[in-house]
Amino acid sequence: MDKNQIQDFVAKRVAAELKDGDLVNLGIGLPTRVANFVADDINVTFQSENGFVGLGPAPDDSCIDMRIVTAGGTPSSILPGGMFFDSSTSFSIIRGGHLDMTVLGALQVDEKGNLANYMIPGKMVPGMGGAMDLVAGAKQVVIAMEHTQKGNPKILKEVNLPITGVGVVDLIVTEMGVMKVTEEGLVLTEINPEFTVEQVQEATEAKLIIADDLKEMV
Amino acid sequence: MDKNQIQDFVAKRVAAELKDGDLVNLGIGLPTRVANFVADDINVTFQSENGFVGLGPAPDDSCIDMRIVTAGGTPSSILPGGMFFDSSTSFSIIRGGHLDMTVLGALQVDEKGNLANYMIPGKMVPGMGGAMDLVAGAKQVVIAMEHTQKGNPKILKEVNLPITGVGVVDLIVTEMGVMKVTEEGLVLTEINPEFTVEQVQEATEAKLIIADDLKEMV
Amino acid sequence: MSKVIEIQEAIDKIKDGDVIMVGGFLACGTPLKIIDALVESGKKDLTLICNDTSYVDRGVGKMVVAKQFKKIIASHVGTNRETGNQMNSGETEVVLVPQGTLAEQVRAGGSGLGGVLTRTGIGTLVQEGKQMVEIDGVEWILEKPLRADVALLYGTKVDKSGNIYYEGSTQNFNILMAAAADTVIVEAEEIVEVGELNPNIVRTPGIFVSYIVQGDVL
Amino acid sequence: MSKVIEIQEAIDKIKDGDVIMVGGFLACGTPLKIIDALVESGKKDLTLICNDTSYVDRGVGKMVVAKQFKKIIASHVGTNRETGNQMNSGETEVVLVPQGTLAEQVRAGGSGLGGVLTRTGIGTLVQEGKQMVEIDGVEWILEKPLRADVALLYGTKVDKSGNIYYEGSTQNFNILMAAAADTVIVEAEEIVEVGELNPNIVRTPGIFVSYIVQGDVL
Repeated sequence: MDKNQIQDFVAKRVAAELKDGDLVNLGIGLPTRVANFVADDINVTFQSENGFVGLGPAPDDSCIDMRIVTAGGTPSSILPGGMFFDSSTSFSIIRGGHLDMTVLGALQVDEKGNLANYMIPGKMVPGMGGAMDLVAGAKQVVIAMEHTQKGNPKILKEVNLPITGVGVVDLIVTEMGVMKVTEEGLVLTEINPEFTVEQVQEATEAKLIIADDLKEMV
Repeated sequence: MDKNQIQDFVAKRVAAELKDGDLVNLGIGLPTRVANFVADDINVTFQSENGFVGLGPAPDDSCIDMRIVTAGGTPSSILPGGMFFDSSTSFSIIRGGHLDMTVLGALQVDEKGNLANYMIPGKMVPGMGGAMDLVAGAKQVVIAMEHTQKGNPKILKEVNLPITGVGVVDLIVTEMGVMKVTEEGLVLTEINPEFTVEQVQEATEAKLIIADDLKEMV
Repeated sequence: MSKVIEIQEAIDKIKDGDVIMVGGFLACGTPLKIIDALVESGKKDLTLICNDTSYVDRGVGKMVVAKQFKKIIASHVGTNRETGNQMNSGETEVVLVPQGTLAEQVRAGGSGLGGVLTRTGIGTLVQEGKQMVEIDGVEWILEKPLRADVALLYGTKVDKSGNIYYEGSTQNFNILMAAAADTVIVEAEEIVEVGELNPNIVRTPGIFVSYIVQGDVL
Repeated sequence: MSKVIEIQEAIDKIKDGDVIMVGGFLACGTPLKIIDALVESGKKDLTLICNDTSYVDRGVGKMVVAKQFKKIIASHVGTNRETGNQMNSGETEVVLVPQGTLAEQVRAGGSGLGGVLTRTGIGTLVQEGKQMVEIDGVEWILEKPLRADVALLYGTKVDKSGNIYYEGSTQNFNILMAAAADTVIVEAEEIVEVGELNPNIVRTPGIFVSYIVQGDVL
């Protein structure tokens, strides 16, 4: 799979976690693609932390409204039944436990569910934006990312970059498999048949617990 | 003066305190009448704590909108330039120091500027409504009331009913005079020429300091 | 997917002993039809969170007369003598809260905030028994968040997904309570199709609303 | 009484060393014309409070490039490499704040609240050096209110008394900042007469707004 295929593969698997009626916030990058794979028979609403629910697809060039953008700053649209609000309302929704799920990328994530995704000291300092509120408030936190970064594991025993949230991650989805954060550690519940369990473990610093009923990731 | 004349007399004097551009909240009862005496050459905006700025006069019976009421629950109107908001915005305005003045009634007020106006234990328990926020947040707190209650002083050395606010009152206006709350105590700055200083003092439990330049209240 | 239900279904969502929040300010912005049906239903031992207890013959005031509440949290009860009677006799527990504090407590309950830090009520009965927080040498009262089992709201125009547009001074507590209850039922003056409301003027997002009931036109 | 002024008059209200709040999210809902004039003006040693530092060639991002800030308080600076450079070199102090916390801090600053109690950032760098408050056994971070000398806001339609109506995702921080600064200047896409805006759809009350500048249409 090329990078594009990997991202779609991961996004599609994350989309399978969605349930009818869910309210979801997607981070920028890979997580944004999840919206493309929502099942036809369910109704999912996307929240955009810059100020609306009912995030629609990117508009055609001919009907761009500079007043309607995504949290990534790109032109967007609002679906029927959506509405606009201010930043305090937006984060009342996020912090107040009204989001069923947030899907975010990660620089590092560890077996205790700790997440690091907002800075590499002295190097990359984008800032946390809404991520710290999202992981603090969403009912379910799903990490959607490529399994490794330039061959180096991103799923660690313990994150060493500045933390975005302590013990907040529920599920990790990568092109290699699906991992659940549990009291006992990371449980590999699904595996991409292109890989062996050994290969996944090799690409993962944290020790994986293999689910008894390990399934194929499709 | 009959009761009605007294109330208008007091309200008119309070209105003379208003300045161009002021944002003001008027309590129910006597204070509400202040709106009737605003000078023609100034622009004063009235806030209604139930959810709008731009409080207008009571509408004719023919154009009552049950969706627009005063904080006293009576039909109202909104002036051009007004707007409606929710209770949190309303009290952000009040508590946040955006009100230039609030005019309230009192059960008791004392020489330290303490105010009691929301309950008589075991007897009358209306509740504080917005009054505690108003006295905590408004830049200027003016008490507009009849000087005595059934002949008994309401302006005391020390209030003995449950307090609405500690040291919050700036000015007291009654049909007998105008009293300013200062570090030294209550200063009578204006007197209704129908009364003597002795009569005002007799109707007041707190010791009045008579201003050097005591003026006639008109 | 329409959230519209019959009024009896709405009543069935409320159980004896529930904590209910009811929007409105002296019955303006109160879901009057639902409240009337609730009186009819005879539900009991309820806790009420509402700005006030209205009048004996209108809105939640009727429920006070019918003795359906074991506890009432409100900012003002003076327009309903029955509340005062039940309070003085000890029959009903009445907690009086400054209006701005009540608004913020409900907002905090819906926004994932730990509490409200206010100067309103300092030095009064309101402060008694409360945790105080000193910030840079200034004391603030900590007021805790409020939540409810069921919120009963009013809306002027409501689309079938629950988005609410308000007219006049009806927003008051409705907007805040929408986020602070497990089940949220809105009584609509007018129910419209999804997409009919301008997303720039909706004030309560449909994601907060569980059910919609057709109300009467005011 | 119109609050409309020329853009140069608006710039004259801002002094070197001022704390400024600027509305917008990645420049959507930012008063772009005022910011461009501010770059032109060469004002310096400013402190910026804004959701983000936009892009090098748009909105406040241009001011970062022009090195007009000695301190920046924002939730995200990753879209403007110049902010990161100045942060890493120590040239500009950059304080990264979770977006929801930033929104609440500004809201608290305008609402007379003592601070914000949030779980966002617990166990992260954000918590460092902050006062913690324990409530019923749970620890909360106390985040202090933010205020500014001048707030620079955007509005879609603004009446001459300063009432603001917003379209699209432009509300973001504009609504919150309007209450939290001593001087508030709004750049309007369209300026209308007082009375032309429906009072039910105005989101920022004109009472918060000091001056209005005519902006460009987006």
